[in-house]
Amino acid sequence: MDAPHAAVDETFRAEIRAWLARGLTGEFAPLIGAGGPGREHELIDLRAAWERTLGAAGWIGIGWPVAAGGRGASLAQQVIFHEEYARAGAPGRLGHMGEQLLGPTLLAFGTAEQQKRFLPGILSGTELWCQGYSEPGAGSDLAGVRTRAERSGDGYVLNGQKVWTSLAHVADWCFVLARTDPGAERHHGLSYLLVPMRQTGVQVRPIVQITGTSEFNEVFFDDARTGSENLVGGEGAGWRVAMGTLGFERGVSTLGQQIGFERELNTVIDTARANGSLQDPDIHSRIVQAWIGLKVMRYTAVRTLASSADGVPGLEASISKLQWANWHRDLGELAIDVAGPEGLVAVGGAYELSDAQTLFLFSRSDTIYGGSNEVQRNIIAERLLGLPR
Amino acid sequence: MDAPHAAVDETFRAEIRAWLARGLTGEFAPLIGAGGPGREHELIDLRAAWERTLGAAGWIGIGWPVAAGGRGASLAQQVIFHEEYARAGAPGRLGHMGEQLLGPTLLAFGTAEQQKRFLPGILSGTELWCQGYSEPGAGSDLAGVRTRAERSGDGYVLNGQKVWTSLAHVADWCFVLARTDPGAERHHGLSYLLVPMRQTGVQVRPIVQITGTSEFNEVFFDDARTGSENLVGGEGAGWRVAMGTLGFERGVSTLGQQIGFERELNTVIDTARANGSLQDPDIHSRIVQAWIGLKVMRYTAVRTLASSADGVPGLEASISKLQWANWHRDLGELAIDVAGPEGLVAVGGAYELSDAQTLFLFSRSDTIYGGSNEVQRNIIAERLLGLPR
Amino acid sequence: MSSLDEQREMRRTVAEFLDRQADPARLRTLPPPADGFDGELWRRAVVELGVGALVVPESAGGLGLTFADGALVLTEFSRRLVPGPLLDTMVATAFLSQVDTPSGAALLRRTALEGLSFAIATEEVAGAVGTGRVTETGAWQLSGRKRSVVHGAEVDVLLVTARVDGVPAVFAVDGAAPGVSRIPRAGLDHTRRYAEVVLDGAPADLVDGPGPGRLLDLMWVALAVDSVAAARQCLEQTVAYLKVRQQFGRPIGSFQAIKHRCADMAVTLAGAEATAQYAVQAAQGGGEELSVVAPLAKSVCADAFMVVAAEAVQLHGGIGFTFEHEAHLYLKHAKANQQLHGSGAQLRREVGRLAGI
Amino acid sequence: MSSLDEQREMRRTVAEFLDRQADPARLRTLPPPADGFDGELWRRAVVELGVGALVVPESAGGLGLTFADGALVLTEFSRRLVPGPLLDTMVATAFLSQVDTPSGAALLRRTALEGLSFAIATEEVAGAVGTGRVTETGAWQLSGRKRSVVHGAEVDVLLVTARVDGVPAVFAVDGAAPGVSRIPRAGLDHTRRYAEVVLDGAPADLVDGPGPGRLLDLMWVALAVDSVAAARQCLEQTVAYLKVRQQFGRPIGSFQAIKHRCADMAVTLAGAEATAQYAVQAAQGGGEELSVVAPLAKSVCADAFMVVAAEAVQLHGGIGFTFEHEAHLYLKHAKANQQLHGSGAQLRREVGRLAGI
Repeated sequence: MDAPHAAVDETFRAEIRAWLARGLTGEFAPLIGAGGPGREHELIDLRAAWERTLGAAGWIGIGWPVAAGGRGASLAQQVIFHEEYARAGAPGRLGHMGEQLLGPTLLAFGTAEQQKRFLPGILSGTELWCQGYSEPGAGSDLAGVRTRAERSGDGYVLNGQKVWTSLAHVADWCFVLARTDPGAERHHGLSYLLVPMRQTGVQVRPIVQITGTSEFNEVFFDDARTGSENLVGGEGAGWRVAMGTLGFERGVSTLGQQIGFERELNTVIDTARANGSLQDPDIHSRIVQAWIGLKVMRYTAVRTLASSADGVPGLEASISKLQWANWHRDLGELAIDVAGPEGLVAVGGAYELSDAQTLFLFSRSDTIYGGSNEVQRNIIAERLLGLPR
Repeated sequence: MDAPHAAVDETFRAEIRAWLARGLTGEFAPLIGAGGPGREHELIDLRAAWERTLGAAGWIGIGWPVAAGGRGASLAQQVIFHEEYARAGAPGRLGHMGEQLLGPTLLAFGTAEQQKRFLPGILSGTELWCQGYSEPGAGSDLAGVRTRAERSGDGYVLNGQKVWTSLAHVADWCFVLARTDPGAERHHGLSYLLVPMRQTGVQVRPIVQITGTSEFNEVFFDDARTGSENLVGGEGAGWRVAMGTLGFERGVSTLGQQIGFERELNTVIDTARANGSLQDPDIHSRIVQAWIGLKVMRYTAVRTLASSADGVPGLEASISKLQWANWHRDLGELAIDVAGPEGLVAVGGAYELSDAQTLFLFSRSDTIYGGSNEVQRNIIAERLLGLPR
Repeated sequence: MSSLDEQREMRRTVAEFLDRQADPARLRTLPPPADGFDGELWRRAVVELGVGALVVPESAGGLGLTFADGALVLTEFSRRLVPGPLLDTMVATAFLSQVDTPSGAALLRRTALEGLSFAIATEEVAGAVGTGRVTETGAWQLSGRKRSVVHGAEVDVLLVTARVDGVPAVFAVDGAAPGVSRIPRAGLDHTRRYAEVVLDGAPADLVDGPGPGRLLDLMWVALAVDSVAAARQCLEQTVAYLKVRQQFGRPIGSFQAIKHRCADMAVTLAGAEATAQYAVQAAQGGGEELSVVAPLAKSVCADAFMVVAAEAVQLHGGIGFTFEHEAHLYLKHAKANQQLHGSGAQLRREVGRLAGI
Repeated sequence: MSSLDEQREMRRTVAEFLDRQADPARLRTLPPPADGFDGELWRRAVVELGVGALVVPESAGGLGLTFADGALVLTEFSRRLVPGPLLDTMVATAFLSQVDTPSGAALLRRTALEGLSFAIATEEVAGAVGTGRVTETGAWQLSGRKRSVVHGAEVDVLLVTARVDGVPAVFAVDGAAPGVSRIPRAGLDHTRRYAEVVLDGAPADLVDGPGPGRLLDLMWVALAVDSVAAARQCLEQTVAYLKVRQQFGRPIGSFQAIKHRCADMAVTLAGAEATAQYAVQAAQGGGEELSVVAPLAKSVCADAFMVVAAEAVQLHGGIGFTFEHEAHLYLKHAKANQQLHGSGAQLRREVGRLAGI
């Protein structure tokens, strides 16, 4: 009744599990539980080293074709990788933007030269990427992008501002949606450009968030430059390329994500048991509901994976996003309610927060970033149900 | 901590209480608990006689000016009347459309002749009214009215259809919103006409509703006629007149309505205690929530009454409508859940329903008729909060 | 009969049959007492399609479908709210297929041959009422009372949970046997009839095997399937209505508040459908996991159905409140699905208990 | 000081003072440790407006406002999330005004004269922790531990609930007395500081009268007032933002789904405001009804505030998630209001008990 796994998959599972158990020792031991949503500020240098170690061992891009440097791993094996990665408490990935978003985009829309230039850096964990989509004043409305990219000699000059850019301060490159045709509106006249981050025309400013820590950034392009060889999919094709990315993930990391959720829920249950709030019928009922909700997400992910051949990945992604964002936000509120009056007090002096407090606060971003609940509902209503605009 | 009542008001309370206690005996004894939402089909003839008895005793239009035939009763006394009426279990009023809606409309917009012609019939309980606003294809969108009224000789000829017309089958007259200027759109070109129901051009067809009973009707105007003296507020002023009616009630009947709600809730609690479901923490919690919700509605009504001088009655009515409609719908679901598997079975052979079943089903109309939840939310968002259209 | 092609073929055959025979308009105009139980349609479906014996093993003369394939057929009935004993009959025969008593085998053979129909009488979440005792001849007799038994007066055989020395067990009781009184009662739900069943020393066969717990598990899974099938139809019908129905000069479905509510329904239903599908696989697999998944699936799916059906009434506006329109049929069926064989709150507590919370 | 004109005048004076002194931008930029407790502002408000003695009787040198008029002043502080001890001080002095012990009267006089500030330390819903005992000299000493005491390290006097021979009672403890340890702790909520208070034979005055139940009732009503005042400000600010902020080429506030959510917030808040107002009247009246109305009001109003504050973060989108924007201050304050002095679920059960359900 698990995700369908053959015997060969179990061998694969044993391999990654053993590798992670060995790998997360010694210098990398502090990485267990580090990074990830709400903790992206943690142990950056060590996590960068970890990326290179992962890459050297061939654990990046395992689902990519062998010809592109991947292992051509099956969907089931990709799921297993994510499950085991989560189970081991391995750290939040600094390289996931490159591996999950840019790599597949280049495989689908990039030229042979672009693939040759950029895929090895992703696979080896030596070049890190960030995503330049959202802008102030546009929010979840990607078609409202105003960052301009103008032709200049053999390249482009970019001016504008991006926001909610995770890991911009550690990234070497950014894939940017910019307007190359200033006369065009909405999703016309956009282009998908790869822009080096380490140049004077690019400034990164961290955004201090509700938790008091920083994980998202503002990125300012002020006459930033990139070569014309870094245009993906042709000028004006930016919307098509960016939208194409949405369907790539196919939910392979979802079950892994849920293992992290389960760990968080178990912590909440343990706290409730320890402080007696589990005896409160209201808390008890909410905990059972959360447990059931996690199962429902699991069944949904299993079904999506089993049917991904004929499913519509973009729409399944919207359903999954709403499901987990709401579930996780509710878990955050449950965690702080279980903590009770004690949860009102910071752990340390300068706004050092407990896990429950961080969960409560950071999960508020889940329903906003990566396509807000409102945008996901629009997509489902219009594209899945076919309701008129 | 009750609604503010002076000593003189308590005398008034004693008077109406005593009168009702005497009145609801003998031939009128069967009326206790009859009529009202979900029960409008009950004991029509007896309730018509009751209206005349109420009228003869001067209990109709008590809040109207003395000059117009009322008692000029204060807001507090009107509240008391409704409270005592509800407490006594007196029957659902057949005359409330005339008393609560048409009467005040004529007092505000009617000519002296119209007042002289129609107010006495309302006050004596001898002429009953129904409301001709909603239409098929327009629903809660009053500005979408298509019923036409054309000038013809010294009057108007009406053609069109109304729906959700309570008590149309017993009413003598209908106040109708009709389009007198076929070229005008939306809320322009509408007129407010008083139309006699007892004519060949008017057909009433009961709508069988979710409960299997009928309380609402369709009304068909097929060359129905009325005199030009029955036009209220002038041709084309229909929207203004109809909207003006919205603010008339000022919530005086709200506290009385809540006494009925309290009775329903107490029945649910009694059932839950009797069948043991009160021990179920989920049911217990929902019952306490319902009890609290009723108190919140009570406090809201008390506040509205106390501040009605400077409040905006139409908006308070929208808030109150959403509050009680949702509360009552939830109570309906609570009632059927408390009843448990036994509640799945009809009381009698031919779809004879228990109180809990009727409450569950009929309360589904609360969020639809009289301005659906959706329309009320539009009103609050745009008129109270000032959000843009 | 488990390849994808065969599944699709069976499902299509059933759908075509129902499109011909069980047009919703026909079902809504059935006069009492035919409303709530369409005996004629059931007879035809048994004769023409063999639906009474969907999951009866081929060795006993049945179609030998897996539980999952049977659930696909049930889905076609459920989304049309066909009033009849398919759900209980499928649950009963799936249960009996796991029993290895002679009486169980005999019932299965008769089901394949004669088209027996069944009702499951449990009343309590995971318990049993009534008592069984062995007579001097060694035969079982049951005494007790079951309320709200779906189609209890119409079906041929009742599967009854009862206690023997305090231990719950499952018995088969012939509905026409002496000592069995079946008092028919109209349902709130027009797509089901109910009966109060009074057993007074009624002769009974012990058909235990996996036990009453498993019988309830199968019932819960079947109700989950029924719920999501009907909810899907209800949502699709509502969305179709919202696309054409105009208000304020635009299709209602173009109003964003309405769209977002539909999207929320779609998300809720997608989760419930995945849950029902997973539960069906668990029921077929028969592993330990079923005891958690079954009550979980029933509560999740029935609640999702209720949400969709209630929103359907609201979003249809006035017309959804009429007897003529079918929206109320879904609302009433959904409420019954929530109540039958244990409420959502009861089942969630059961899930919590099994999960060690 | 109870006519409508005087009320309005007082409220306007306070509003103007706060507009000058407690500009939200200033409050957000207070460096630690001034965040969470603006002592300077409090001192000025005491000196210039006498806010420490709002409800202290005129006979004791206070302003002699009714509880309802005091609540209007509190509203002005609350909607600006002014970080300071007004709420607890008002509750404490209202409570002490109902006590007729010499020590109570002395505290009231000192509050009017010296501007004493208070914190209420209860921790449990309707109970008390710690123990009191009488020393050989006839004086009271308290020992025990209170957690999450709001501004517990900053205020002058602690009103502490404690048990004497198992019976709960209220004591006043000088924060600077020997035997009192106050361990300051930063709050999740930036508009409050907290302390763990450890009493080890601390000298205390018994200030009982109406008892700890009444003290909690007053605290609950004050938290209800604080909640609706802050929620109203939060909703208004959000609506203002939605009117100007554009997305997809239109103001966000013109999207119907957003409008309907705002309308639902407005309805929820309207009910909560009426409830808080009713509770204030009940607190002033001092009748029996208060014991039900107070916990009811606290749970209803804190929950309404949380709904509004959470929606405000969501509807502001990304900016609402930043530290710079004030939306998170409301969210954290709302969560604290839900938790302090009893959770919503606990208070609702208390209401149910009192209502005989």
